[in-house]
Amino acid sequence: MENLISLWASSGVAQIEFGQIVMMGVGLGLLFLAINKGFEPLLLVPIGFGTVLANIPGAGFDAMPIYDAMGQMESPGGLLYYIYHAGIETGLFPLVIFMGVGAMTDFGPLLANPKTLLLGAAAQVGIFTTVLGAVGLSHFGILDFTIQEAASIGIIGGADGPTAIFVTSKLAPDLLGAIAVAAYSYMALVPIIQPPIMRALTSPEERAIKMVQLRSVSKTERIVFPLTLLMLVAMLLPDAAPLLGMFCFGNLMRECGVVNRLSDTTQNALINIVTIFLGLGVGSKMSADKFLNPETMGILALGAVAFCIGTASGVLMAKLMNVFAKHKVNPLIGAAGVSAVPMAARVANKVGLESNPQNFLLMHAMGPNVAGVIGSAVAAGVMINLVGNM
Amino acid sequence: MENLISLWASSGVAQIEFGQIVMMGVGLGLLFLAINKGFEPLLLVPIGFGTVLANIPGAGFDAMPIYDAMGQMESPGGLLYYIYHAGIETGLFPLVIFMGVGAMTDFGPLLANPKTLLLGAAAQVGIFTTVLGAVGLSHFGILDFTIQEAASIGIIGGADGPTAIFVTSKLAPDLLGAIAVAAYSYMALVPIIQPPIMRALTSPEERAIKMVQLRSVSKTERIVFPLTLLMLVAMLLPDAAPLLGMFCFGNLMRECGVVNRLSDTTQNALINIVTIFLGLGVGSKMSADKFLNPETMGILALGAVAFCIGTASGVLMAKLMNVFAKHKVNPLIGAAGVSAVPMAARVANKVGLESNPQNFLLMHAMGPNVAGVIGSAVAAGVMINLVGNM
Amino acid sequence: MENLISLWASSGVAQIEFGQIVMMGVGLGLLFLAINKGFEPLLLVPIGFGTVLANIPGAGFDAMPIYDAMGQMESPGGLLYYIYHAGIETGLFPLVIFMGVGAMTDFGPLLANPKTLLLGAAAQVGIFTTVLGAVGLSHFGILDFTIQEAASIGIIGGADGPTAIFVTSKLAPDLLGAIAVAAYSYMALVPIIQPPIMRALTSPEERAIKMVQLRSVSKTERIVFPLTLLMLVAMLLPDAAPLLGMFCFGNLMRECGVVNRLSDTTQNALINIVTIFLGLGVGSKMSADKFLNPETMGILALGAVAFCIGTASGVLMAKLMNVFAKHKVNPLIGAAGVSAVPMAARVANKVGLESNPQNFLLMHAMGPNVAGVIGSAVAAGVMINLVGNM
Amino acid sequence: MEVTLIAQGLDLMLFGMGTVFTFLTLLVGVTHLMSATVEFLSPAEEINVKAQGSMPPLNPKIEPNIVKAIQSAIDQHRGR
Amino acid sequence: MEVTLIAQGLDLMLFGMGTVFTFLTLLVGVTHLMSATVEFLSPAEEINVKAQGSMPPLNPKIEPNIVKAIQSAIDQHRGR
Amino acid sequence: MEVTLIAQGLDLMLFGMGTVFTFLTLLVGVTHLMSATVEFLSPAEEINVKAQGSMPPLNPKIEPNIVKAIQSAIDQHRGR
Ligand code: NA
Ligand code: NA
Ligand code: NA
Repeated sequence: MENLISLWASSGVAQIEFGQIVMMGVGLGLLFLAINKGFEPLLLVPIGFGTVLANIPGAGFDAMPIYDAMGQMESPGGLLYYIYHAGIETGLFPLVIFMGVGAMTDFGPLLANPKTLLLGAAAQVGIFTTVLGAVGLSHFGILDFTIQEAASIGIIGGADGPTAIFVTSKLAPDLLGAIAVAAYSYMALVPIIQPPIMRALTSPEERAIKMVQLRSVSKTERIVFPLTLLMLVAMLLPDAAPLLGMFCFGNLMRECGVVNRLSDTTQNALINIVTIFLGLGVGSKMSADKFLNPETMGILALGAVAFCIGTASGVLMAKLMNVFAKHKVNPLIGAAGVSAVPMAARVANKVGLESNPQNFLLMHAMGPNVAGVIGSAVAAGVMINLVGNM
Repeated sequence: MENLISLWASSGVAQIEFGQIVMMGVGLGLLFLAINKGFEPLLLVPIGFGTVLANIPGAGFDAMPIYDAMGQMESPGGLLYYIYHAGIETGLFPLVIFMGVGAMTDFGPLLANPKTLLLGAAAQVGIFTTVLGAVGLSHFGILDFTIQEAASIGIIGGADGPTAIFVTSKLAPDLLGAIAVAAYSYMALVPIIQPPIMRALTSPEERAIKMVQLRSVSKTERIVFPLTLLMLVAMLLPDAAPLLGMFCFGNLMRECGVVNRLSDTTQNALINIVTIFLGLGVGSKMSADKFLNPETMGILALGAVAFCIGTASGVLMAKLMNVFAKHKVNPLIGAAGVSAVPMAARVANKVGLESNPQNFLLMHAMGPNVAGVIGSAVAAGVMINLVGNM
Repeated sequence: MENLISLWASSGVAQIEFGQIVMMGVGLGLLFLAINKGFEPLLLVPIGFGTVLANIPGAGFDAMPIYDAMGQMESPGGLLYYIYHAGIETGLFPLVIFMGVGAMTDFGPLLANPKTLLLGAAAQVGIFTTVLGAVGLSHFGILDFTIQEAASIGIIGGADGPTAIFVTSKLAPDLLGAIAVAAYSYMALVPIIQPPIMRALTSPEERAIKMVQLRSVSKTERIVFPLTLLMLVAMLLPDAAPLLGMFCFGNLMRECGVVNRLSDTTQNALINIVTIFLGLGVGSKMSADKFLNPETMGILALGAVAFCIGTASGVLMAKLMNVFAKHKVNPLIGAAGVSAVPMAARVANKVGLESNPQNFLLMHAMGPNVAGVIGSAVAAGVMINLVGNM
Repeated sequence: MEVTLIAQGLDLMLFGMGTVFTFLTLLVGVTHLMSATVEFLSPAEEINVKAQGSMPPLNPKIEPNIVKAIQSAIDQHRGR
Repeated sequence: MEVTLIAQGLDLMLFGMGTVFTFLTLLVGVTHLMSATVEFLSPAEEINVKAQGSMPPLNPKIEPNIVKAIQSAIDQHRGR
Repeated sequence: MEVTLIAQGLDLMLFGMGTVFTFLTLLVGVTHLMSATVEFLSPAEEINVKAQGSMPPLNPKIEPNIVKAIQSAIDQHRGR
């Protein structure tokens, strides 16, 4: 009888709270979006599943290990506890992912046309405007964000998952779930969010601009570039060095041609393993008390705004560049500056084809696209530096 | 001279104890079974080698790290120490293995014929009967087992290595070596243990029963099933959620079709890496004082009994189902309910072909086979829940 | 304004010290050697990049994590901090690498001609002579090495990266950067260092000696050999058991034929992942205060001497063996006894072809080549044993 | 104490098997319900994977035409 | 306090965007310089990778069963 | 103290090389014994791996031109 009571008392039905039911629904919703709608499934499948797991009452996925006075383990921690503390709290997982992303990145188009770096810079306006929006909401008492939280929310506009997770795990870990979900969701929504903004800010003639063909880029340039970027970061903004350092390391392994087996593993087994655990670990922060509050709604709204402003800034910057430049830039590729690689570049290409069926912008848009990754990492470095002193 | 003495004093010959010699022999014996006889080599090769390593006198594979008063490391721990404490004591390795097994599991046959789940349930009778046997031996003073140890021994009958390791590392870590070895050895012995029992409990006519062809299973069903199973576990038996949660996660990655690169890595690099270290870590618990005692003999004997009873229960359950069912079930597939995937299903197929050379039972037996995995994980959850309160 | 000052104060330009600039140059130099000259790129690319990262002022790659009084993390450690402490200080990474090397090693040529093991033994003279050289320099007050440091320096002559890292991380962790760099650099320089020594110590007739064709080696011998070697190590020199145990484990997985999926992962994903992190972690020890001192010059010089003496000893040992042996050995293959697999064997083959274009020594040189790995690991075990008691 | 041990074993047996059977019986029903719901919601879904015909995924088969294509590619390459 | 928050946000905006633009503008210059230097030092280098023609490398993997097929084909081919 | 250091170095040399030679000489004997035993116990074992003929397995990668050939074969096969 006692046993029946124990079984019943520890069952999910007896323990579950309303918030957990809702969060399980959120987790299943993320899985639906990932599987049925194709929203960034590589991250949202693990995050969604992790959300469900973390909200199973009594399963202890997020439990801390318990040690006795002698330091002997009495009961082990939960899987998500270990993943979060070993990989996310320490920043290791986002950095390894960034190494893998570096190993998958082709800087060729950027090197062929370096001024597209400015488009990647402009798109970061979205980040900082959103920070302003967040502190504004806080100022007017609508929501309650600290400057650390506002900075983390802003970084959603960087459209770069690992960067957002890295910054948030440093500045505002309690918001990690909401911010990661917002970041990946909006990255998936790029094909819906961006085109109207792009069309609104450009004339049909501008959208039809045909760009000069990109020059060839030598192997040496490709090898020297990540080292050059690393040196610039080291000299000017060391707070961005963890992210950009690992990014450049991955890229150097890719391009140097002498460590292909390391590069292959980085792009496959290693990044896949870490992606699974990163996603599950982010899910572990999706508990009801951290997610089901007005701030999350604010984060989702601000994140959308950040994306829109970033897109607009990129397009407008391209138009500004055209005022001075000899070789005109198609302003649509400015929208790719938010990163969301390679989705945003594909969107630019698609919208471009609507105005001029012979105009292939994909490779031209890859320049600002990877520039956006650099820009966001730089913005992340500034945030970590300045907010740490505030 | 002093140096010669030091070299001699630290040599294996000078330090070795009789128990270590015997355990090295046990390790070599496991390697022989794995390599020459094909006994579950993926686990028994690492376990056997780990056993040898752990029993090398003075090699320190199992040594604890030593820290000074400042927390600075004075001497590092041994390889097996780190593997055991990071991966097995925490439960992480069995859970990751279960994720990989989930990613390799095809629930199609089970979904086409869900009532075979009951065969997987029946086969768990072996587990609980064995618990009774273990406490009986303890009651009559023949051997000495606590209820925690009895529960861990019973789980051998689940024929599921990671489940056995997960439960034992929680309830009776000192028995881990013996129980893991028994579990994998008997899983390897399935083709020898099961057929006589199957033949004894069935008539030739029953063995020749031809089952109706399995219906097709849609992709949506395959995607929704792991989520359904997870929800049921979450609501009813959260103590089984770690194992079944990771199992369902692996299976969802496999079936959802949008994260194939994650699924591939889970089924290959990740599960292989963890298998190597899990095996070595289990080997680290194969020390003479923990293995060379009458209890180990009892564990081996009880494990064999558990297997036999589980097999018999599955077959009998199938015969019971035929009393009521419209579509008869070939009772041989009941034996596959012990899990030991896919060996037990193949045995059912082979014994079936003896009676009717046109009767292919393999796919029909895959249903109870994977049901047995679920059943054992449920049994593990109950054990952890109830024994934790005893 | 305050913010500008913060940004400036934390910039690399404002913080960088001269030593860091030099060390970044060293890191870039290693990358140049690895990428342009093909110097052991699998290790020197990560080490070189790690050196640059570790010397970025203010980036905190090597920062310790900070915990508050409650044990809660206040700020996470740097990437290289975690890598070094988890993988190198514990000895785990070199051991996993050794497992992978074992899985890549073919003992066939050694088994066909076991007396070549003596060539692998002779080449270790380089190790111990170098230890003498290091203590000599210390004795005469030219440089300042402890016996632990001298032993670690000697092991460079083993021409075996993971062995050198394993020994140094135990005996003299402060020298890890210099010793690892020296070991891998000289391994890369084998084609330049060895041939003149080989030619100087042999006559054209000796270099033209044609060896009898190697006998076939059965699968059983290949399986039993790693276990035999392990047993010998266990009985005689347990201090060498961590290195040789993992080496034999990897080789057994390779040869036993029943765990091919584990062997494949060990040779690919696993060793690649660990190689990346091992290299970065070694780089983290390349700080100016640990590298830019006269001792590093001494280490580089002594390492070169160690290589030369090891090469010469191997060749002379082969000549000595020819005095007694029925089947003459081509003394060139003695040079392969330093290990540096498979470079040294290829060098022996190449120099041999110069004297006799029909004489293919490659397979004959593979025997002493892998014997050199065993010999160095044995030497490492002796060092750890004896120096630990000094 | 020892009587308690036997009692604990019996308790485990009773509640353990009870839970296992309850859970898996429920799962049978829930699975039927799930399949029916899926069928109801998307009746026209293409059913491309026949359970009967497919081997268990433990020995993934390679399509023979792919092997042929590759073989011929290698032959061509070597023949060049 | 709340005024400070706004002020902090404005500061972040100002110095943040300032840094981003400064950094990336510098990077434009440095990249041009880098390319020119590389071109100057090794003008005759073969340019084998055309940026225009290559797809972004985000799906670089061949399906694993194809890889297996190839591996086995190669093994067969080598006569092993 | 410094005399001790030299003495320690000499000790290492002596006992180190002694152990290395002893160990590897023993290993020569043990290996011969092992091979003889294996031969004695299973004389008829098929010897399918000739040491002379096989390349050392340290460059297990496939040659890049073969990979390219295969890649193009697969592309063709897929009809891309
Ligand atoms: Na961005
Ligand atoms: Na089972
Ligand atoms: Na060596």
